[in-house]
Amino acid sequence: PASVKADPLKVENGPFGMTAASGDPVSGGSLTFGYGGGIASFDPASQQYSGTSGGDEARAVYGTLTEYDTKAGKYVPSMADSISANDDFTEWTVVLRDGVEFTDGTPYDADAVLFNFDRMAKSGAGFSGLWASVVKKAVAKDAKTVVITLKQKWADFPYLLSQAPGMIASPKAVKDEGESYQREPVGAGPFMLDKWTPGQNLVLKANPDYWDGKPYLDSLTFQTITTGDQALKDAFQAGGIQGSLIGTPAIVKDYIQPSSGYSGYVRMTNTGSMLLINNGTPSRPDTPGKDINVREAIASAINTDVINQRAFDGNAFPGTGIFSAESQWANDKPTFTYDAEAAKKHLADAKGFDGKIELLYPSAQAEAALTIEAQLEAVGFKVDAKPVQSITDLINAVLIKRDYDLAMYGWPVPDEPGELYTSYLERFGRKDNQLGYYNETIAKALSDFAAADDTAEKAAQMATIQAEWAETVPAVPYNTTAQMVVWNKNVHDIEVSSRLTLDFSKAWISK
Amino acid sequence: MKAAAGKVAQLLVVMFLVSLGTFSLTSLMPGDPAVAILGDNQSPEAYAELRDKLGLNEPLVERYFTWLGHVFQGDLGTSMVPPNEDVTSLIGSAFAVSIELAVLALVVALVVSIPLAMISARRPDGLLDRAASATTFGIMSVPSFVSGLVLIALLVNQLHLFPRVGWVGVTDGLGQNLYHAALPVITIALLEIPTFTRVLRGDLVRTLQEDFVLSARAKGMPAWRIMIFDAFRPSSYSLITVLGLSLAQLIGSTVIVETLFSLPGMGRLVVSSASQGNITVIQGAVLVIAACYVLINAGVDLMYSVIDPRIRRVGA
Amino acid sequence: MSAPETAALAPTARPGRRRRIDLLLWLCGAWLAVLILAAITAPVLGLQEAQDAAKTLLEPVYQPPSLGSAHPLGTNALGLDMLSRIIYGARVSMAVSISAVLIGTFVGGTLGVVAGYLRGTVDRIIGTLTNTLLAVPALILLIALATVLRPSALNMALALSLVAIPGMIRVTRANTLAFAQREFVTVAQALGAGRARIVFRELMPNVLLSVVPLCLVYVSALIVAEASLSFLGIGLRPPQPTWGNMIGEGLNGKMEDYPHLVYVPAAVLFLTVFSFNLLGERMRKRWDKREVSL
Amino acid sequence: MSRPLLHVRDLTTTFTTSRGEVVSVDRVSFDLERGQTLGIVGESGSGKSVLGRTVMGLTSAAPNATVTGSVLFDGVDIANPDKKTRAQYLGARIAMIFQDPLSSLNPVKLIGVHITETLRRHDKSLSRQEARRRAIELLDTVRIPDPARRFGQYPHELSGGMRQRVGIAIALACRPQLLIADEPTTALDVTVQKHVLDLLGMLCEEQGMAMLLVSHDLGVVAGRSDKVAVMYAGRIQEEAVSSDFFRHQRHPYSQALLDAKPHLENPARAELVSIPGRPPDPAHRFPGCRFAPRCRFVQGRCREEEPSLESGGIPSHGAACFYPLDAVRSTQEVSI
Amino acid sequence: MAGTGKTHLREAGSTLLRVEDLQVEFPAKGGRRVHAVSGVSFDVAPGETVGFVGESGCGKSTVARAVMHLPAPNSGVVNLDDTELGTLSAKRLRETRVAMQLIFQDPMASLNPRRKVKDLVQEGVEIWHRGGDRHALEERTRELLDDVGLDSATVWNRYPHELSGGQCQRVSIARALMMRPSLLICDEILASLDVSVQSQMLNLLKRTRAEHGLAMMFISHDLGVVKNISDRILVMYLGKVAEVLEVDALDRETVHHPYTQLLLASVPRVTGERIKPSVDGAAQDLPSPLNPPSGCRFRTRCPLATDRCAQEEPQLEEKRPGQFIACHHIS
Ligand SMILES: Nc1ncnc2c1ncn2[C@@H]1O[C@H](COP(=O)(O)OP(=O)(O)OP(=O)(O)O)[C@@H](O)[C@H]1O
Ligand SMILES: Nc1ncnc2c1ncn2[C@@H]1O[C@H](COP(=O)(O)OP(=O)(O)OP(=O)(O)O)[C@@H](O)[C@H]1O
Ligand SMILES: [Mg+2]
Ligand SMILES: [Mg+2]
Repeated sequence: PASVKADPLKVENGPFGMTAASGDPVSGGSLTFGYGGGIASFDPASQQYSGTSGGDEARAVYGTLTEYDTKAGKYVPSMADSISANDDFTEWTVVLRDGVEFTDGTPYDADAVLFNFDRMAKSGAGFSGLWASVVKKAVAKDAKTVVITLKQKWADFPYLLSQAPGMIASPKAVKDEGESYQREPVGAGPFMLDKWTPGQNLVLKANPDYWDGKPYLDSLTFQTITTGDQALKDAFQAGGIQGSLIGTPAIVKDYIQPSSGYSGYVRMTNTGSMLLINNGTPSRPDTPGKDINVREAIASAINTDVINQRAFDGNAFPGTGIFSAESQWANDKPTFTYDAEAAKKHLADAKGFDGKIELLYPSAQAEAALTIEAQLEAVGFKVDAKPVQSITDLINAVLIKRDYDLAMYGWPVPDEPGELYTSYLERFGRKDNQLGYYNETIAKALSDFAAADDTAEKAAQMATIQAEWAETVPAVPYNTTAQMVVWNKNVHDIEVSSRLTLDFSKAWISK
Repeated sequence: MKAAAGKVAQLLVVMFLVSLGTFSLTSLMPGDPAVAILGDNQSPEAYAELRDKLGLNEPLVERYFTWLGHVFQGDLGTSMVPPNEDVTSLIGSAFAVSIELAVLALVVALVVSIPLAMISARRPDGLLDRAASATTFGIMSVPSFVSGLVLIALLVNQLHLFPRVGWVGVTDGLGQNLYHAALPVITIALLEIPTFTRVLRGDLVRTLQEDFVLSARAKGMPAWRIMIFDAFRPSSYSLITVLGLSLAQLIGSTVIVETLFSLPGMGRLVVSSASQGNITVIQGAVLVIAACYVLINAGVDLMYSVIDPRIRRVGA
Repeated sequence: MSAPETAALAPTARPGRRRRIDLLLWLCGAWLAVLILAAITAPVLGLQEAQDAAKTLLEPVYQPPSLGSAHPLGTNALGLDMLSRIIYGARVSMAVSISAVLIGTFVGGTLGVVAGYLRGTVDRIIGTLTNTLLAVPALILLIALATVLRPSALNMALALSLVAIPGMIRVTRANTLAFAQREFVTVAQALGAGRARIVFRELMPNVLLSVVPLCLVYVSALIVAEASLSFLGIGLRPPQPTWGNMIGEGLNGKMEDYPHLVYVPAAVLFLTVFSFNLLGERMRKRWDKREVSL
Repeated sequence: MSRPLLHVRDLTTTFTTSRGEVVSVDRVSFDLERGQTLGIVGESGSGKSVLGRTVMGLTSAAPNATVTGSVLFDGVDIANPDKKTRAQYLGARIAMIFQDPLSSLNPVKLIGVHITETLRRHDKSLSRQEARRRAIELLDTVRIPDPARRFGQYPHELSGGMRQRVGIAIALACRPQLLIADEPTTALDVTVQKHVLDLLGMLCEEQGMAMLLVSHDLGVVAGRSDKVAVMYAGRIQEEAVSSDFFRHQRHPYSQALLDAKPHLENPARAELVSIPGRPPDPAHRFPGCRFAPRCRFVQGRCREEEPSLESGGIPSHGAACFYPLDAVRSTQEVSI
Repeated sequence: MAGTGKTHLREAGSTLLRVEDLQVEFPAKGGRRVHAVSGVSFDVAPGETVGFVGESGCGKSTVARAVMHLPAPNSGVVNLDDTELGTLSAKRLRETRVAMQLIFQDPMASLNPRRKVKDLVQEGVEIWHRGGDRHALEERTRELLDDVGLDSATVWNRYPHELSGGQCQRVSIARALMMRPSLLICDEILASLDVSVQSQMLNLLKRTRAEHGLAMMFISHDLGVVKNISDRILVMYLGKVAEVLEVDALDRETVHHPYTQLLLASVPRVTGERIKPSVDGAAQDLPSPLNPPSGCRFRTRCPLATDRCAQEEPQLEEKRPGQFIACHHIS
C-alpha cells in the first residue's frame, strides 16, 4: 500500500565527489567546519574523542601516534616514526621521531609519552578502562622508544594509539596548568589553540613548527551548531561553514549526489540503530527479554522497511544483521526476518508472559519508536513507550543502571577492525554487559578476531558471531547508519582516519 | 527610606526563594554530569565514583547551603562538566549575548512600535488603526518558532541575506556582530512589537482624550507635536512596565530563538546544562536572571518617577 | 411626581441602533465554536485513526492534503490522519491550556483578591511569591517543570498554570484595589456585610469579569507555550496528538518535502490563537473601560 | 461697531457614534460683541462644551464629527479651520479655559513650560529667557503668589484654584480677543469660584476681551455676563440680555431651571419646583419641542412642531417657545 | 488636642446620635499624619436633619464614615441610641450600624455594577435574613422603588449602568430605606446631578424623611441646598467645627463666624446686575491638613486674625440664640 521511495543511489563506504586539485597546494586561508557538538575538554587523558565529539579538534592540536589509513585498511605511524609488534602481537614498540617538540618548546619524547599513558590509565575516564584491561605495562627503552606489553594478543592494538591515548600532551603544560589544562592545551600537532568559546566556536591557528611542515591553512575554526543537521545544512548552503559532519540519511543522500558539488567521506556503520533487549541484568532479573521466545517474537515483529519508511522517509539503510550490506565483514549467515505470524507464535510460547513490555527511547526519535511500538503491539505486545529527555539519561538507564526492558540505542560500529573489536567486546563480548547477555562462542570468536592479522580469518570469526547472534537474539539491529563528513569542492586533502577524525595538516583551499 | 529598605529586603527574599526553588527543582531534573563527563563507555563503578567526587551524593540542603556560602563570597563555582569553566565566566559570556539580543530586540521593537502606535492612535478605529491592529494581532498569534522558521526559509534559504546560525561577539567587529544578530533580533522583536504597539496605542488613545491634549490643541499646537511632546510621555507608563517585564523575561526566555539560531545565550546555557544535570551552572544562571529581574523591576520603578513627577514626590 | 419619571424611562429601548457588524469577530467566534464542538464530539465523529500507529500500519504515509479523499488534510509519517489529529489535538491543546488558565485564574484570582482586599502582611507575602514566580522566565520554568514532571496532560496543565498565576495575581490584585476603593464596598459594609461576603459577593464578580478577557489571552499564550514545549521536545509525548507535537513532526528537514506536516497544524494553531486573542481583545474593549495595567 | 467679533450662524455639530447620529449642537446662532460676555447655561449633555469647542474649531478635528454652519471670527470662518488658520487663531486670538483645571494641564510638564510653549509657538522670535520672563509676569497677573517658584513646579503641586489660575494665564498668554471658558469653576469650591470669576471679569475688562462663559449653574453666569443663552438638548432655547433675563424668563425651561435651584435667598425648607423626567437622549430624536415631554405648560402643538428662537416682541429677548411665559400667563388668565 | 467645644450638644437623652470629640487621622508618607478630623462633636435628634458644609477637604466625608465606624475613628465617642459603637464587638457593630445608612455622591460607584437593581435593594435584607417570606420581601422592595420615584417593573432587572445618575441615586436611597434606618447619612448626594434632578431628589428626600421619620446627616458644599433641607447647620473648617447654627439664623440679620461669612459672601446671587469684580489680593487656599495652623485653624485666611488666634484655640460658644460660634473676636 505505502509507496516506497525509489532509491536509485547506493551509498558506498569511502570518499565521494573528490576531484583532483588543479595545481599545487596553496598556503593561506581559513577553513570553518560546523559540528553539532564540539570538544568538551582538551585533556586527552579523560576523553574518548571521535569525529563527532572533539576528535578533529584534539587531533589538530596533538596529532596521534598512529593513524588509520582508510585506503589501505590498516594502521600506520603518524606522530610516531614507526610502530611494530612481536609475532603474537603482545608486545609493541613505538619509535618516535627526532627533534619533534611541543609548541611550548619541550621535547616530544618517550618520557612525555609515558607520562601521558600513565595519566590516562589513572584518570578513570576516557580510555582508561580499556587500556587497563588490555595493556600490561609500558616502558621506555630509550629516549625515543616506548615498549608496550599487552595482556592478550591484539593485532590491531595501534588503533588505541590512533585515539586519545595516542594524543600526547606536553607534560610541562599539564603540570603547570593543573585543572585549567583542559582549556589551554599544548601539543605538537599541526595546529595550536588560538581562541576557544566552549559551546560556540573554537579557533585554531597553524603550528609553524609542525614536524611535517607548517600546515597550508592559516587557521581552522570549528563552529558549534546544536540545532540539528537541517540547520547545519542551511548554514552550509548559506556559506557560513565550509564543511560539516552529517548523519541524517536524507541529507547524506542529498550530498552524495554528484550534482551536489561537495566532496567528502562516507562511512557506513554497523548496528547503527539497535533495539536493545535486556536479557536479564541484575537490576531487572525478571525482564521479559530473558525468555528467548520473547526475544524471538520481538525480532520477528520488526519490519525494518516500515521503520525506514515511517521514521526516515525511506532514506535510511534498513537491515537486521549486525553488519551492513556494504560492510567488508558482511556475510551470508542468516539474519532476522519480519514474520508477524512467527512472532505471534513465539509470543504464545513465552510462558507466563503477559505481553507487557517497556520501551525506552530518546525523545528525538519518536517516530521510529512509535513505529516499533506499533509493530510490537500488532503482534500482541502491550508496549509502554517511555521517552527519555536527555541522552545522558538513556545512557544512565541502559548502561549504568541497566534497568530497562527494551531500549532504542545508537551503536554505530565501523568496519575498522580496532574499533570494531573494542566496541563489540565492550557491548557483548564480556560478562556483565548492558544486555545481560553472555555467549562463550561469541566471546571466543571476538578474541580470535583480535589475535588475527589476516582479513579472511577475521571475516570468518565475524560470520560465526553473526550466526550465533541470529540464533540467540541478544538484540535487534534495525538500521545501518551513515556518517558523512562533507566539505566544499575547493577544499582539498583532508585525510580521514579512524572514528572519522579528520587530519587537516595537509588541507588547503584552492582559489 | 524605610519603604526602600523594605523593598530591597523583599527583593533579597525573592532571590533566595528563586535560588532555593531552582536548586530543588534542578536536582530532580534528568541528566547526569557523571555521564556527561565520562561518556558511554565506562564501568558503572566509574560513574558512581565520579558522582561521589562531584558531591552529588550529599544531601540537597547541604549542597545548597555550601553553594550559598560560596555565592556570598562572590563565587558561583565551576561547571561540573568539562571543560569545567568558571560558572561566572560561562554566564558572563552567555549573558552578554542574551542581553545584547534582548536590548537590540527591544530597541527594534520600540522603533517599530512607537510610530505604529502613534499612527494608530491618531485616528482610533480608522483605516490605519484597524490595519495596524489586524497586523499586530496576526503577528502576535504566530509562535516564535514558526516565525523564526518562516524567516529562515525566506531570508536565509531564499534570499541569502543573513547567516543561518552562529554568533560573533562585538569584540570581533560590530558589523559582523550585528550581521549575525540581525535575524534572531528580528524574530524576538516580532514577539514584542504587537504587545508594545497595543499597550502604547491604548494609553495614547486614552491620553488623547484627556483635557490637557485638548488644551494643547486649543493653544494651536499641531497634532504631531501634541502626540510627541504632550501625549507620549504620560502614555508610556504601561509601556515601561511591559518593557521592563519583557526585558527581564527575554534574558532567559529566548530559548526558542537561541535554539533556532544556535546562539550561545542564557536560555540555551540553562537548557543544555539541564540536560547534563550541570546544577552549578543552572543555579548561577537562574540566580543571575532573577537578579536581573529584580534590578529591572527597580529600574522600572525609577523610570516611573522620571516619567511622572507625581510619583516622584510620593517616592521622595 | 413619579409618573413623569416613569414616562421618561419608557423609551429607553434605543431605536436605530446601527452597529457595524464585526465580521472578523464573528469569523473568529465561528472558528472557535466549530473547533470546540469538533473537539468535544470527536469520538462520535467517526474520524480516522489519530493516535494509535499500530492501527495504521497499512495506511499511506505522508499523504498530502486532498479534500475529497479519506484523509482530507493528509497523513503524517505514521499514516495517522491529520484531520483527526488536528481535532484530537484541539482536544488536548485546548483542554490543557483552558484548564491551566482555569487553575491559574482560580488560584491566582483568589490570591490576588485576598491580597488586594486584606493588604498588609498578606499582600506582601503574596507579592513576594508573585515576584519569585515572575523572576524566573516562563519558558525556563516550564522547561524545568516539564523535565521533572511526567508529561501527562494534568501535569502539563499544572505547569502551565504556574505561568498564568503571577499575571492573574497582579491583575486581580490591581482590580481588587480599584474596586475595594469604590463606595459600593463601603455601602455593603454599612449594610452589615462581613469580609467573606465582601470578597466573594462584592469584589469577586467584578474582578473576575475584568479578568475574563485576560483569560482568553492566556489561553492563547498557553496554547503557544504548550506548542513551544513540544517544539523543544519536552511536551506531551508523541503520538499524543497535540498541535505542538504535530509541528515538531515536520521539522528536521521533512518540512521541505512534506510542507503540510508543518503548515496544517501551524495554520490551525495560528487561527486559534488569533481567535482567542481577538475575542479577548474585543471583550476587554467592551467590559473593561478602565484597564488596569499589569 | 461694524461687525460683531463672533458671528455664529446655524452651527450644527453631529457625531457619528455606535448609537447612531448624535446632533450635539443644533442650528445654534448668536453674536458676541467685542469686550462682551455671553453666558451659556444648560444641563449636563445639553451641548455646551461641544458648542464651545466647535467655536474654537476643535471639534472638526475629531474623526467622527461633522460641523456645518458658520463661525465668523472677525469675519474669518473658523468652524472648519485649515492648518494655517488654526495656527493663526487658536491660542493666539481665541483661547480656552477648561472645566477641570487638573486634567487640562499636562501632568508631566512644568507649569512654566505650559505657558512658554504657547508664547513661543505664536511668536517664534521669542527667546527662552524672554518667554520665561513673560510667563512669570503672566502668573503674576493672575495673582499667583511667588510666580518664579511656581514656574518650576508641576501641576499636581498646586491647589485647584491655583491650577485654574494657571489655566487662565495660559489662555491669556497671547492676549486673545475671545476667551472661551468651559465651566471654569465647576470643580472649585465656592470661595475659590468667586475669586476665579472675579479674576476673569477683571481681566476681560482690563484687556477688552470677549468671553463665552459656559456653565450649568445660572448663578455663576448671573452678574458676570452681558447676555445669557440657555441651551437644552443642543438648541438655544432662550437668549436675552442678562438684566432682562434674570428679571423674567420667557421659556418655561429657563424658569424651571431657576426655580429648581435652592438659592440662598430663598427661605429655609422651601418646597422646590422640580422639573420632572430627564433630558432626552440626543441619539433619539422626536418631533416637536424638545422640552415638551417635561414642560408644565405643554400643549398639542408643542409635540408636533419645533419652535424657533423668536424674540416675541421684546427686542433681544428670544425664546424658542410657542407659548412663552408672558403669553402663557395671559392665556391661563384667560382660561380661568 | 483641645476639642472645639461641646456646649452645643443637647442633653444625652434627647438625641438619636451623639458624637463627641471625634478625631480621625490618616497616616501619610514620611511618617506624617493627615489631621482630617480633629475633635468634632455634634448630635442629631430623632427626625432632625443636620447639614454639614465646608470646603472640599475639610473632613465632612471623614466625619460621616467615622460615625459609621467605617473605619473607626482614632478617638472619640459615637453614641447611637445610647449604644456606644466603639465598645461593641465586630459582630454587634455590624448589626447596630445597620440603623444608619449611607448614600454617596457618585451614584454609579456606590452600586455594585454586577448586580441587578432588585438584588441591590434587597442586599441588606439578604445579609441579615430579615426578609420574611420571599413574597413579602418582593412586595416591599417594589413598594420602596415606587416610593423613590422609580417604576419598579421597569428597573427591576436592570443593572446600574443601564440607569441614569438620578435613577441610580434613587436606587441607593431605596436600598438604604430597605433596612428601616433611623439615621440617613447623605454625603454630597446631589453634587453630580443636574439642577433639575437635584430638585427632584431634594423633594424626594424631604418626603421620605417625613414618611419614615428619619434623622439625617446631610453633607454638601452648597449652602443653598443645605439651607433648604436642614434644621441645623454645622460649618466645618479643616477638621474642626467653626459654627453651629439653627437654619433660621441664616434668614435673620446676624453675625457669623468669619468663615461662614466668607462662604455666604461667595455663594453666587442670582441677579441680572453686573457684579463689580474685585480681586483683593490672592484667594487663600485651605492649609494642608498635614500641618494645620496652630490655634484657630482659620486664622491664616481670617480678616480678624490676631496673635491670640495663633496661641489659643477658640471654643464653640453660644454667641446668639441657636448659634454657636468658635471665634475669639465675636461676642
Ligand atoms: N466626541 C464625541 N463623540 C460623540 N458624542 C459626543 C462627543 N462629544 C460630545 N458628545 C455628545 O454630545 C452631547 C453634548 O455633550 P457636551 O459635552 O457638549 O455637554 P455639556 O453640556 O458640556 O455637558 P456637561 O455639563 O456634562 O459638560 C452629549 O450627549 C455627548 O454624549
Ligand atoms: N483614606 C485617606 N487617606 C489619607 N487621607 C485621607 C483619606 N481620606 C481622606 N483623607 C484626607 O482627609 C481630609 C478630609 O477628607 P474628606 O474626604 O473627609 O473631605 P470632604 O470634606 O469630604 O471633602 P470633599 O468635599 O472634597 O468630599 C482631606 O485632606 C483628605 O485628603
Ligand atoms: Mg461640558
Ligand atoms: Mg467628601
